[in-house]
Amino acid sequence: MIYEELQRQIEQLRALSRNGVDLSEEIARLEAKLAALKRQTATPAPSPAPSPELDDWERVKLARHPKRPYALDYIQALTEDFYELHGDRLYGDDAAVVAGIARFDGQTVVIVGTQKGRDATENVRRNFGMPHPEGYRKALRVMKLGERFGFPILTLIDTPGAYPGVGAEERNIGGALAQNIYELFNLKVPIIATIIGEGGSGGAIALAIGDRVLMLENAIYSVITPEGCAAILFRDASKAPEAARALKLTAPHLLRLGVIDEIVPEPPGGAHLDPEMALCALKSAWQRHLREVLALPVDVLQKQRREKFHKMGLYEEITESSFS
Amino acid sequence: MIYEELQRQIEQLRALSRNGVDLSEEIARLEAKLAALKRQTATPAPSPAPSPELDDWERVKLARHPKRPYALDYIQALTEDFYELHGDRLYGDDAAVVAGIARFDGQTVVIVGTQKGRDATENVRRNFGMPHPEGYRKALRVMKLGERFGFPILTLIDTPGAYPGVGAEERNIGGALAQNIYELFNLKVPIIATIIGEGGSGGAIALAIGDRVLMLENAIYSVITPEGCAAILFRDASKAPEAARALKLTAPHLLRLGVIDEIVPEPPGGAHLDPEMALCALKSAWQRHLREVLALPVDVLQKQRREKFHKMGLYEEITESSFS
Amino acid sequence: MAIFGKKYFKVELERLERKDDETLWMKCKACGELVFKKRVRENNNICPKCGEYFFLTAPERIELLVDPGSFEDISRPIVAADPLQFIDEDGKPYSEKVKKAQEETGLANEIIIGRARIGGYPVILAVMDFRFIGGSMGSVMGEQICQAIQYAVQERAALVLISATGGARMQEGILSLMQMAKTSAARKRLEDAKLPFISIMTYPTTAGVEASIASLGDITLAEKGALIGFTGRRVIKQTIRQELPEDFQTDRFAFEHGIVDNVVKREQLRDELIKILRLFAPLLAHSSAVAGEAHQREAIV
Amino acid sequence: MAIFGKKYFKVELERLERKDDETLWMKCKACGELVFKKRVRENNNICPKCGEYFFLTAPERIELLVDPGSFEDISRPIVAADPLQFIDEDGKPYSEKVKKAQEETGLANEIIIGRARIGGYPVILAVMDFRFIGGSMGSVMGEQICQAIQYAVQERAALVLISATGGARMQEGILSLMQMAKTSAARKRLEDAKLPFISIMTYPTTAGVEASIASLGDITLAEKGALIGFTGRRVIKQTIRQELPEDFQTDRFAFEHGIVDNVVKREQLRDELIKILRLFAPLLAHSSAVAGEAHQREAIV
Ligand SMILES: [Zn+2]
Ligand SMILES: [Zn+2]
Repeated sequence: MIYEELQRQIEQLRALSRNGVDLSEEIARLEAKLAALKRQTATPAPSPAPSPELDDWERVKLARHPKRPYALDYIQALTEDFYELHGDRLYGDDAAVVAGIARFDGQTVVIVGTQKGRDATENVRRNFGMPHPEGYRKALRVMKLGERFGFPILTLIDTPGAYPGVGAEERNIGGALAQNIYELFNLKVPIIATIIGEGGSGGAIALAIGDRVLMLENAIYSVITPEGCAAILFRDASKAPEAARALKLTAPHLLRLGVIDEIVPEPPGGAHLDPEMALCALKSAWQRHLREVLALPVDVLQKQRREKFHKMGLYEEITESSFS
Repeated sequence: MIYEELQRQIEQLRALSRNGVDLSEEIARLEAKLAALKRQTATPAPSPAPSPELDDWERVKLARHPKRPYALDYIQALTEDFYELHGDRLYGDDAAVVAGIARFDGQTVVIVGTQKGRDATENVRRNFGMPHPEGYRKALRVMKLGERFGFPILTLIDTPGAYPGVGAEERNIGGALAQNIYELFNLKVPIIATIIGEGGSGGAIALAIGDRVLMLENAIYSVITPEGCAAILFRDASKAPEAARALKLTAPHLLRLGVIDEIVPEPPGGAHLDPEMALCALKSAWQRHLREVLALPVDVLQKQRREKFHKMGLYEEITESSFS
Repeated sequence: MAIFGKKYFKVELERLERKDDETLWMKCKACGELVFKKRVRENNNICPKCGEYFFLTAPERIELLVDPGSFEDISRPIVAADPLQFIDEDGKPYSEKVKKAQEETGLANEIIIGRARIGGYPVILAVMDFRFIGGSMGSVMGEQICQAIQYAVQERAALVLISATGGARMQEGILSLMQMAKTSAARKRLEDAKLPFISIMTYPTTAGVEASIASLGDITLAEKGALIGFTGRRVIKQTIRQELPEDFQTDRFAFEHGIVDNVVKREQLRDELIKILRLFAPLLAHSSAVAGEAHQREAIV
Repeated sequence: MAIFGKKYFKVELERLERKDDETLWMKCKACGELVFKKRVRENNNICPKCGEYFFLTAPERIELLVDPGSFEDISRPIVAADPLQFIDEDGKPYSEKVKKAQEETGLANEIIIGRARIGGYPVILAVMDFRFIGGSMGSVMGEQICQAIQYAVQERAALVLISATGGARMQEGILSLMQMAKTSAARKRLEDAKLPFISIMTYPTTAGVEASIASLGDITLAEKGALIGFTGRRVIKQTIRQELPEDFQTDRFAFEHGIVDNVVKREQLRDELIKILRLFAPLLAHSSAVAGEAHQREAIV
C-alpha cells in the first residue's frame, strides 16, 4: 500500500536525521501527507442527526440549564490525567477559567475552558463563569505553554461573557480579549474550540479562535445576550425570547452562516438528560478533527485558520448598475 | 577599495530584490561584513582616562548625587524626537520607568530607563526611581515593540532597586524581573545597557542584559546596597562605607571582574560637575558600540549575548590532587 | 436615494465646507454661549469660549489630520447586507436603518478608509463615524479595516485607525462578533511587514472594537475626552450595584491603568502623529518633499 | 578536613540514615511533644503529632522524591572561590565561611544536582540546601544549574529545581547577581529542546533566585508552608512602615496572586511530580519499566 511505502520513507529519513542531518521539516511534511492519506480512507464525519428544530429561546434555556455538563465535566470524562494549572503570573488566579494539561486519545493536549459553578458557593468562586482579565491571561499563558511543547489546544466555551466590573476594566479587559484573539491566530499548534453552553460575546470569542469551531446542538453563541439585545434594541428586557430569535444564535443558524464547522449532537431534550451521550459525541468529534488538524504542517494550519475567519461576514458590493 | 566593491555588490542585490527575489538575508550578511570592515579602519575605543582612583564609598555618594544626570537628561541630550510611551497594557503605568522611541545617530532606537525625580514632588511621582512590576512590564512591552521593527535597544539604569512594597509582591515583582531577564536574552535586536548611576540589584539587572554593558565611571552596580549589606553581614547599617568597599561595586572593579565591557569616563569630581562632558562621552561610546553590534547577524548577536553572561562567575575546580 | 449615485459615496473633503452654511451661529451645549460656527470649525470643533469638544464626523476628523489635498477615499464599494433579516421593535428592518444612516450622513458606511499624507508621511487612514449607527462594527467595517491593512502593506504606509464606536453591530448578530477575529487576524500582516499601526481612541471606543483591533496598536493614543472601555457604564452599574468611580473609563483612567500610551488634545493630534511617523519614516515608502521639509524645520526648532 | 576526601562530596543517599542515630527522640518546636525521630523521618520530616513541617536538607529532599536507588550525584566538582576577598565583621574571610558550611553539612555546595528517576521518568534534579549559607546563589549554584540544564538536554530528562534559598550570595558581590542572568539565559535551552522545567518553591524562595530561574518554570509548585517573594518582610516593613498582611508571601498568597500553579503538601510532592511527568512522557527519553508499570497501574485506578 502507498502509505506503508510512505511510512518506510519517513523512517529512513528519521534514521538519517540521527546522523546529524536536519530533516525535521521534510519528515513533518511527509507525515502530514501520510495522515491526510489515512484520513481519506477513514470514516467521514457523521451528519448531525436532524433532531426536531427547537425554538431558539428554548435552546437558550437549554444552553443555560443548571444541570448541563460544564467544562470540567467534559475534561474529567474525556481526558486522562488532567493537571490543572493556575495563575497568570501577573496579578492573580481566576476560577472562572480552568486551564491545564491532559491526555486525550493518547495525545498530550492543553485544555482551557470557562467554568460555571454547580451551586451557589461554587458560583461565587467561579463568578458564574464570567472571567476577569487574569482568567484570559492565564488561559493565554497555558496555551503558550502548550505551543512550546507542541501540544494541540482544546478550548471549551461556556460563559455569559467577560465580567462587567470595575476591576476588570481597570485591568484592561478589552485589551486582554484582544490580545488573546490576536495570539490565538499566531499559535503554532492546532486549536479546536467548542462552544458547549453559552458563548457570550467578546468573552467567548477570546477563547474560540480555532482551526475548528465546534458547537453543541443546544449551545448558543452570540454577540450579545438576548436580554441585552432586547433592552437596547427593543427597549424592553422581557422581549428576550424575540431577541433570541432575531439574533440567530443557535448552532443550526451559525452553521448556515459559516461561523462554526460542525454541530455536535445532543440527546433529545438536551445534554443534561443524557450526559454520557453528549460526552461521547464530543469525544468522537474531537478525535476526528484532531487527527485532521494534526496532519497539517504548521504554516498551512495558520494560513487556513486566518483564512477561515477572514471569510466571515456578509456585505453587498455596490456596482454602477446598483443605481439607476 | 574593497568596501566600495562590497557596497556595489549590495546595491546590485537590492536591485535584484526589487524584482521579487528574496535576498534580504544575503544583503544583511554583506552589510554586516561591510560594517565590520569599516570598523577595523575606524578609530579604536578610547581607553578611559585614568582619573585618580576615588574611594569606593565616595563613588557611591557620587552615583547617588542629587544633581547627577538622570536617564531623561541623557535621552533629551543625546537623542532626537524622543517619543515616550506609557503603560504595560495590563495594570498601569509606572513613572519610575521611562520608555520610548527616539532617533540616535540617525537611527531609530528604543530607549528604556529607570528615572529618579529631581525634587520631592517628582520623586514621589517617580517613586525615587524604584519601579513596580508594571514598570518592568512596560519596559518589556516597549522593548518588544522595538524588536518588532528591528530598532536597537538602549537601556539606562539608575535605580536603588525594585520597590520593596506589598503591591509589588502581590503583582509578582520577582516574576516580572525574571521574565525581563529571560526575554532580553531572546530579543532579536542589539541591546546596549548602561549603568549611569545606581545599579541596584535585581531591579537593575532586569534592564541590564545587553550585548554591551557600559558603566559610567562613578556609577555603582551591586547585588545589595552597602547599607543593606552592612545591616545583614556586619549587623550595623552605619558600616555602609566598609560594606561599599567590600562589595567591589564600582566600575573599575566590575571591569576587572568581567561584568562590564567599558567604563564611560566622567569629568573629574563627577558627571554633575560637567554634564556636557559626561553626555558627550556616553554618546561616543554608544555610537561606537552600536555600530559594532548592528553589524552582527541576529543569531551571532544572540549567541554572543548568552555566552557573555554564561562566562560570568568564579569558582574553583576540585581535583583529586586538591586533597592530600 | 439620489445620494447613491455620487461616486459610490466617496468622501471628498472639499465638499464638506458647504454643509454647515445653513446657519451661521450655534449654541454651545456646555457653556450656553452663542458661537460662530465657522470659528468652531476652524478650532477643530472645539468651543472657542469654553473648550468643550464637539463631535467630529469622520470626514471632519480626516480633514483635521491630513496634509491638505492629500486625501483619497479608497473604501471598498460595499455596503451592509442583512444576514439575519433583522427587524427591530419599530418593525423596521436593518436594511432601512442602514439606508437612513446613509442618507443622514452622506456616507456609505460607518467607516471610511483612505490614502493620505500626514506631515508628508504616507498613511492609510481608517476612520469611524459615530453618527452611522453608533459607529458599530459589522461585516463592512471588518472588511474595510482588512482592506486598509492590505493597502498599508502594499504601499508601505502606516495604518492609522481612529475609533468612534459603541462596539459590535448587534443587527448583524454573530457575524459582527466575528469581525473582532477577522480584523485581529489581519493585523499580523502589518507586524510581518514591519509597518506601524497607530490606534487612536476617541469618544467612545468600547466593546467589540475596543476588545479587538483598537487595542492592538503599536502605539495607542486617547484623544482628550475619550471614553475607553469594554463594558458600558450602565451595564456595570447594574451588575455591581454601586456607584462608579468619577473618572471611570475616561482618557485619564485609561492612561493611569496602562491602557493607552498618551492622551492627546484634539488640536495636537496631527502634530503628535507627525512626531510618531517621523520615527518610523525609514520603514515607510518614500515620504514626500513636505515630510523632509517639515522634518528639517522641526529638527531646527 | 577529612570530609574533602569523600568522592569530592558526592551525595550518597544510603549513608543518610546513619546520621540521625545519635538520639532517638526529638521535641517538636511547634507542639512541644516528644516524637520518635525515625517516625518523623518516615513521615517526610513532618511532626506526626501536629503536622508541623521540619526542615529538609537537600539529601533528605532528594530521598523523598526519587525512585529508590535511582539517584546519582552529577554535581560538577567545583567549590566557591572568593572573588572579592570578602571579609565579614567577625573578621572571617568568605572562604572560611564556606569551609565551615561544608563541614557542617557534609556538602560541597549549596546545591546538589543529580540524575534520577521519579516514577520511572528521567529527571535531572537541582536541589538547594538552606543550611549551606542560606542556600544562597553564588557562582557555583549558577554553574551547577547550567550544568543541570545541559544534562537534561543531553539525556532528554525533565529538569526539577527545588529552591530553598535566601537569594543571592552577597559575599560574591556582583558575580552572584550575574548568576540570575546566567541561569535565565541557559533556561532557553530547555525550551528549545521541548523539555519540561518544573520549579518547586519551598520555605524560603526569595530574592535573586525567586527573581530569576525559580520563576521561569513551565510549571511552578509551592510546597505547603513555602515562603515566596522578592523582598524580605523586614525590609518591606521598614519601607512602608505598616503591618504586613497576615498571609503575606505565604504559599496561599503566591497561589492567590497567580504566582504558582499549585500548592502541594510535602507528602504529595512525589506523586504530583509523577502526575506532571506523565504528561510530558513522550518528550522524555525512554522511561524505565517502572514508569510504564506505574502508569498503567494508575490509569486503571
Ligand atoms: Zn462652550
Ligand atoms: Zn508537633
